[in-house]
Amino acid sequence: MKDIEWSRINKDVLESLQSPRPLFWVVIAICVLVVLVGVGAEKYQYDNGLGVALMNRPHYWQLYISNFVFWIGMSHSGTLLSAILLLTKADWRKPIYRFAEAMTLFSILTAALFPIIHLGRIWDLYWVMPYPNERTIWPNFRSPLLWDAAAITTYATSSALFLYVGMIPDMAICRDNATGWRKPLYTALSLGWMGRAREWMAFRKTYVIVACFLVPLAVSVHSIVASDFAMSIVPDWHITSFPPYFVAGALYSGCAAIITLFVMLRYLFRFEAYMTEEIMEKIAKLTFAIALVWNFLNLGEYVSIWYSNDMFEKEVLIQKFIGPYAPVVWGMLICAMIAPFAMAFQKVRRSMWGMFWLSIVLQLGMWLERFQIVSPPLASNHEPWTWSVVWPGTIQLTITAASFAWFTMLFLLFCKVFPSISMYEVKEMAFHRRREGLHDEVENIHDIQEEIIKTERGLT
Amino acid sequence: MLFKKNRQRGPMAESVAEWDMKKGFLHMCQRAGTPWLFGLVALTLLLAGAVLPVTAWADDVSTAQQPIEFPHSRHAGKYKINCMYCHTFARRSKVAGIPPVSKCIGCHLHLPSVRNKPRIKKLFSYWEQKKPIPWLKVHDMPDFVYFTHKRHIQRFIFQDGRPTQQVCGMCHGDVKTFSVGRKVRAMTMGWCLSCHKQFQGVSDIGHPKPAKRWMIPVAPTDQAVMDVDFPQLAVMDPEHPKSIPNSVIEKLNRRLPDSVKAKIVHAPHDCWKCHF
Amino acid sequence: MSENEKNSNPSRRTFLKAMGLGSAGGALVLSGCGDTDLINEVDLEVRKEHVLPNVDPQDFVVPGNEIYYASICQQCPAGCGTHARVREGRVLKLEGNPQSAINVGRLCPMGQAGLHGHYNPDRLHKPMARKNGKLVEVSWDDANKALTKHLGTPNKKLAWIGGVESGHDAVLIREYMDAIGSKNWVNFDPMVPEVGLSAQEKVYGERLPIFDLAKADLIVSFGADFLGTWMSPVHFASQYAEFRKPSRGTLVQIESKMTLTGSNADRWIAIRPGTEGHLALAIASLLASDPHYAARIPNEMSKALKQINIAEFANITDVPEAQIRKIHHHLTTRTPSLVLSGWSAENGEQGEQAALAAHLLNVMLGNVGKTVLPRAQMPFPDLGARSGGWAKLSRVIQDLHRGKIDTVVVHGTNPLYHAPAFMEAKKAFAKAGFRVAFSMFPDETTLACDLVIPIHSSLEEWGSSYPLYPAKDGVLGLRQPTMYPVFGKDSTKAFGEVMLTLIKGVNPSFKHWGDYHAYLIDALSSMKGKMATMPKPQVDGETDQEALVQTMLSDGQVQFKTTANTLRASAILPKLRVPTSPGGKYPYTLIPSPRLGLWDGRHANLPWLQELPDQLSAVVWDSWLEIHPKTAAKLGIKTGDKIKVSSEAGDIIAKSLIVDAVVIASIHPEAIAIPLGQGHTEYGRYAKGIGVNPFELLNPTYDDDTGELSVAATRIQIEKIADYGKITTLATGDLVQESHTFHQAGRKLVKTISAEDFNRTEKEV
Amino acid sequence: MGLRRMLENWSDLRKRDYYENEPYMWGMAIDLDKCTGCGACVTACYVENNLPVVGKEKFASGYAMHWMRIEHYWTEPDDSPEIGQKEPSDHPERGAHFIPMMCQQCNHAPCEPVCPVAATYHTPDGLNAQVYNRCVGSRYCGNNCPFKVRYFNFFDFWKDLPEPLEQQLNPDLSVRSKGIMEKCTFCVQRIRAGKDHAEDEGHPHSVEDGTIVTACQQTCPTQAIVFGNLKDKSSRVHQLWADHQVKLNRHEQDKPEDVRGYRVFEELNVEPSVMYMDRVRDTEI
Repeated sequence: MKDIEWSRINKDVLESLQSPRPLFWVVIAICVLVVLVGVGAEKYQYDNGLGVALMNRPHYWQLYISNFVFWIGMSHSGTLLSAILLLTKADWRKPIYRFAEAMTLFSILTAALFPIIHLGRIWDLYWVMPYPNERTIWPNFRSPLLWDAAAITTYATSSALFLYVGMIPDMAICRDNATGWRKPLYTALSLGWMGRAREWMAFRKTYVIVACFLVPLAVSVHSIVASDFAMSIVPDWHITSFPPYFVAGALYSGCAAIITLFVMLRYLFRFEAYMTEEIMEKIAKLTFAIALVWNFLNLGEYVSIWYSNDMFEKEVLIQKFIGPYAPVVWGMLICAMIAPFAMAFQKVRRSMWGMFWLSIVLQLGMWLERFQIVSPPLASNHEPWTWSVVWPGTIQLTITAASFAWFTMLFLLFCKVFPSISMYEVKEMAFHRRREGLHDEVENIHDIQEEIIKTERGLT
Repeated sequence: MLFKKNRQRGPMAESVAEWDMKKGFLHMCQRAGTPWLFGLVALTLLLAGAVLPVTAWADDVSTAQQPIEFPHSRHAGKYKINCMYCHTFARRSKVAGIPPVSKCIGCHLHLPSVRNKPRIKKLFSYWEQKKPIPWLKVHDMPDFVYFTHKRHIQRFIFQDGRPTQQVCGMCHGDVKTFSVGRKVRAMTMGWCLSCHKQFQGVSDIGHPKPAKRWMIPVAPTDQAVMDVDFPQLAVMDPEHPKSIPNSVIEKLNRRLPDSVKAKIVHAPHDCWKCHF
Repeated sequence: MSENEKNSNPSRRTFLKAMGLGSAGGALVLSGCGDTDLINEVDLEVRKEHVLPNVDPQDFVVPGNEIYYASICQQCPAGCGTHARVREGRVLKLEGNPQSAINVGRLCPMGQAGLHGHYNPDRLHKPMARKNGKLVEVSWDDANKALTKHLGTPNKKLAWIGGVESGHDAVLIREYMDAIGSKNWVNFDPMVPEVGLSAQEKVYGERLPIFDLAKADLIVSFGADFLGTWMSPVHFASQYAEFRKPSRGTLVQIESKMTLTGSNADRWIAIRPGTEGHLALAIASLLASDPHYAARIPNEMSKALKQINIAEFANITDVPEAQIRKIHHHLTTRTPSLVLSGWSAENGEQGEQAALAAHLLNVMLGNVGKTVLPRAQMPFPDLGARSGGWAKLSRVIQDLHRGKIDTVVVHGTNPLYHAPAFMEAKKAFAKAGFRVAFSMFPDETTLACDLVIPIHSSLEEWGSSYPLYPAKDGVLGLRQPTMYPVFGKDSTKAFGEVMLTLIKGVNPSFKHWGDYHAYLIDALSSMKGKMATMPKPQVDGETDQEALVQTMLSDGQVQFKTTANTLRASAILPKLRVPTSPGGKYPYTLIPSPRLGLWDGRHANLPWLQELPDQLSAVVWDSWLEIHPKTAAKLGIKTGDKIKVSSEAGDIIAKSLIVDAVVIASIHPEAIAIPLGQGHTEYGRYAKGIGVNPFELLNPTYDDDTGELSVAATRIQIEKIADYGKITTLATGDLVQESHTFHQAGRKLVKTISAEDFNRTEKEV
Repeated sequence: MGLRRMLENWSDLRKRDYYENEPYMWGMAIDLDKCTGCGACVTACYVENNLPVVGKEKFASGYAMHWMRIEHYWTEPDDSPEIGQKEPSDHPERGAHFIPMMCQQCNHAPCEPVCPVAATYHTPDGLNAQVYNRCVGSRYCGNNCPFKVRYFNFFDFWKDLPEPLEQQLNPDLSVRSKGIMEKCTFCVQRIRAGKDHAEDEGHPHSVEDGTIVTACQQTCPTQAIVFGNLKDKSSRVHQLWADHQVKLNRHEQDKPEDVRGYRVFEELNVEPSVMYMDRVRDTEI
């Protein structure tokens, strides 16, 4: 492999902030348009009531909630790639972790929209927050929805923090090269980073601490989202294995999203040199592994429902496969269960566009998975008199489409304003490659520290 | 690997490292546009504050024009007419009621001295047209609030034998000094609770009936538990109905017999008492 | 009944203060300074609210407190007593009057929905007159002028078409008709079982004997839907509750289309349409072979009965012979029993003969005097309910066709909606010189009139009424204004008021009554001597007269002294032909089925009842066609398919109905049922343009004996014209709908235990 | 409930019978043998509780707001067509199986713990409260209700109410606007009035049996519905529960098969406050 030229890194990445391919603008324009349509749909829904979204009794939850789960799920891969791989010190994460983290942040921001859109009385949203009031009324801490609210805000804050902390050295680089309106922005965000050794040491430590905090948090967040379902008594929601199943599903769809965005960025911002086939292969392998775990949990869920022999749950399971929602379930099984086996072949793993389309298929599968978690159990519930089938209406679909556009728009704008490849880490990677065989630099961190302390003392 | 060597670090080194972190961060802050950041945070908080609705006084009508400027000060103050003479429904109904026009006329027919005042002329014109007077509601509870005058009046005036103006004044202020009726209390839920939470010992059903005192906390028996130590608790000032601070309630509760305490613990707000 | 009285707990009465409203309420305008806000919102409202005090209220009017006024429900002729809950000058709810022997404090859905008629947005609130072919609103002065001009002179050619009319309304109409010298007062109500009444008169010498359901141990009902649509559903339902107590009575329902009563039967027997009489006759034949029962009928008759071949009759009726023998066996072992006949039996081709056959069973079983009881004599028969059916209506329509009538007055009935297409009622109606409607709603007939007088609802006016089927004889129900007229004082007028003015013009002896209220109170006071009890003054200074009025009004009824009667039963051998076998061009029998809710269509404008699902098919806001799964399979019809229905009479004038199918097993395979109630071409926003009216297709088949139209004897042809459409049911689910099986799917929602176990384990609570 | 008090009394709050010392526990008994399925209760509920009429299209789309519905089935629970018969019949020869279904006021209501703002909670007198003005419309409760008796205001139905129909609205309770969940309240406004009335009479802790009647009970032509205080040993509803051997605080009743009482979905341990009594059919005929 032709190695990355150290000297070109800054130039290439900073270049991406200025002149992406023209397609970039086309994509942005489409996104803005779709988002505006979505806002219109939401306005319409707000004015007329949720009935226009074509949910009904007993389908009180539908696409908004499955979208919510989908977006929360997507946010997991960023953390995984950057925090877990940071801790396990996988060097190949370095060119891609920045955009994966950005993806985390923006997907969680997208996800957070859905409970709000879904709410019957949006204007009373703040009641969900535990704020002290004269009435001494608190939200209901037993409700999984409240845990959700807490988990999401925590996760959003910490992943934003993680993203930001990891970006400080790059901000300094940008600051040094920026002109115009970008200059004060980068100056503020770089927090006066001078690249001194002492700063580096503090930075490293902070970064690792935040990463350590973030990994269990990420797992817990999706477990809590799973408990929205698992804590209910709706048959086929009330499943003990939902938390790990959701976490696996989250990582799975997240990885698929990373692949999609990987290819997209590589093309739009001309990152061919950084986002290489080797890295793609590694992500693909990772995705494949997670897909297998998810497959296992999915089948395990079916089996455990089957052997539990509970009348209600079994009925829903059977309905899933032969009932009105069967196309969704089978579609999910084909897209998310069978399709990933394509990644068993190296040829596929190394083909950029092949992986792009495959990742789209996987994501479609995972999106359908969320839908089939939410809807079929509501269709054939305990009470046979209320059995009914409802498909999401135009408003729901419009808002769903708008959420994808919203995410893409935010993400691309981020990549346009902030370096989507971590310059300093890529430099580090290039440095490591050159020093193959040597110990990791962290091994010597203490020596370096001592040295610095001595120097500082000498200075003062 | 990462923390391997840290374990062997000396105390000195540690403190320096800590200092390092702190200083490093502060240093970073200093160099950056810190005020800028703080400004951002402040702005967010401000926006959030603006979103939280302040609705308590939204229905205040004290500035609005009533069809007739009814002088409460004259009727209730100067002539000391009992509140319930006109608001006769208060003891029998949820609503206190505005007196029917016939009631006003009933007296004013016999008061020729004021017959030619503009207000009275207006009154008689309504009467002659057999039209109701379109008063503006001063104390307008939200529609979703169940409030009954009857229970309050029955309890405090007829059972406790308190003076009418004092009891009415608990919520309506010192009406005998008003020219035009106005709202003196916010009438928010928290305000209701400021009295009611002292009764929270037992729920709606085991509504405590402290025998002689108002505002005596949680005594499900007729024994007035607090009388000895806190004789002043029951004193009411119509303008400033006093609510007992939580600390006092706690202290009082500690003196309660266990059987009573057992009831105190299940005493939630029962929203359905007032909202359905 | 004792149980029912127990249930209506007396302590609850302390809550109620049923009282009379002296004169129409002083200035009880929507006000009362209580909750003046009509709509209690859930969000905080930021606006200023007015509070209007009463001007000069009654003493007992307390804003915020409710008052109950006694009244009589006018939704059907059963005449249940009601209490109207009034607060802040508006009626909020109707509840049963516990003092009424008919309903003992309960109401059916129609009674509950009475308020939607009262507050109906489509109510007429201005008189209307036809000008240049169009109905336009006119002032009351003009309307009164027109009224006096056309109705205020003697006129032999005037016809009065009313619904079931009773009480002082009926007295006034009679006086008026006498004064103008017309004999054309007809009543038309398609729901009154005229055929059955005629048969009962023949058998018992009493049009409407008392049927004591509670006392019976076994009820065999040939199509009598006494829980749903038969004369006095609430009364029979409370008797039914009594009947079902341990030891529990058994109900066998024999009909072609399951009614509400059928769905509650211990055994529901689907019978070939129009052969109910044959089944009754077969059972009679089996009874006749036992001398114990044969002794109750003449010898020749029992001989004739014995001739009947049970197997042949089993074939005719499509009920297995074993089943017939089983019913016979139970009728002989369980006494007292009761046999009833109703809608589908009496509306067949040989309606009266079928009813006679059913009542013959009562005679043979010795039920007369046990479960079929005599009525006591009411001292004022003129106050009784005047009813009539198709025979009278078709006579009037023929007279109209022939030009024998020049002025028509319509009050409380809607013949233009009900009359089948072949009668050409609209055309006949158009031939009349002048048409007047006293009406609350813009229904088909009203809008075809030249002068429309908007009348008060029963909750706004004074009045009295006598039930069609009195639970206790000699009880006259009273109505009083419970609130100020909804649309204001000068919008609608009380029917009695208008009539009184009209009569004053033709009969000067009425001149000394100022208004209808005075007339009514005076009339009632003059009957004092015949009242069962005379109330004593309760309050100091109250006169006897005041005490009487106050008691009458707070009771909502007056009990007169009655004289006891006896029934003399006579056995009549019904002459039943073998019905024509199905087949040919029109193979199915159409059963237009009434239902508790929309009734015969008069309640189609009440949204609450439109939204009340049909008890069996669960359809709302629509018409449907019930078809047995076997027939449906033969024709390839599924639930929701669009079906074209045609009949011989319909084909002549190229009229057919298009309606959605509901495949349901609760119907005989040779019968097709279409519910009554929809298919209005007028009648306000809630009724207009929804569903179909099955009456339109009826053939001109009349009962030989009574001349009544045989409503359930029309043969039809059905044809599928389009696939599955959406049909609105209570169970919204497609899953339920596609199969339309209504399975419990393994859940224990409703389980059944045997009556044997029930009688063993239950005791009276 | 105040957070502090909740934390302080955590163990008490977690007790199975949280309100054992309260004098009231409202319950119902419905005799399915007496129920004729006529629907009077449904209409009475519409009248009493300001339920909106939604019209044909919205009814078809599942937006109907009937707090009470009469379900009917043609089969026995085990899908046999009728009692004591296994082979299918051409007709439902034993009539229909009617069951009025409304909020069962579960004592372990699955809807209660999931509400994020505690708009639904258990009142001390054993009702499953729904506080309209607190509801934010997350609809979680509706999903978690096994009876599916919670109804959501998908539209501002009352805005479609033409004049003068709004004059009929009951001023004792609110008219719900869009975005609010609602359900049967056992006519809480009547319970409230009854309690106030008892207080006026001077016996605040005991409402006399039969003073409070729900709208459905009041109108039922066959008196199949009995409502009352289960804690009052002399009340009719208590007697019915006792006679039919249905006890609270269990998810399986230990009683002979032929005793008619049962609670729907009891096995889910939701503790409904409504007891149904089996329908009866004479098997001899």
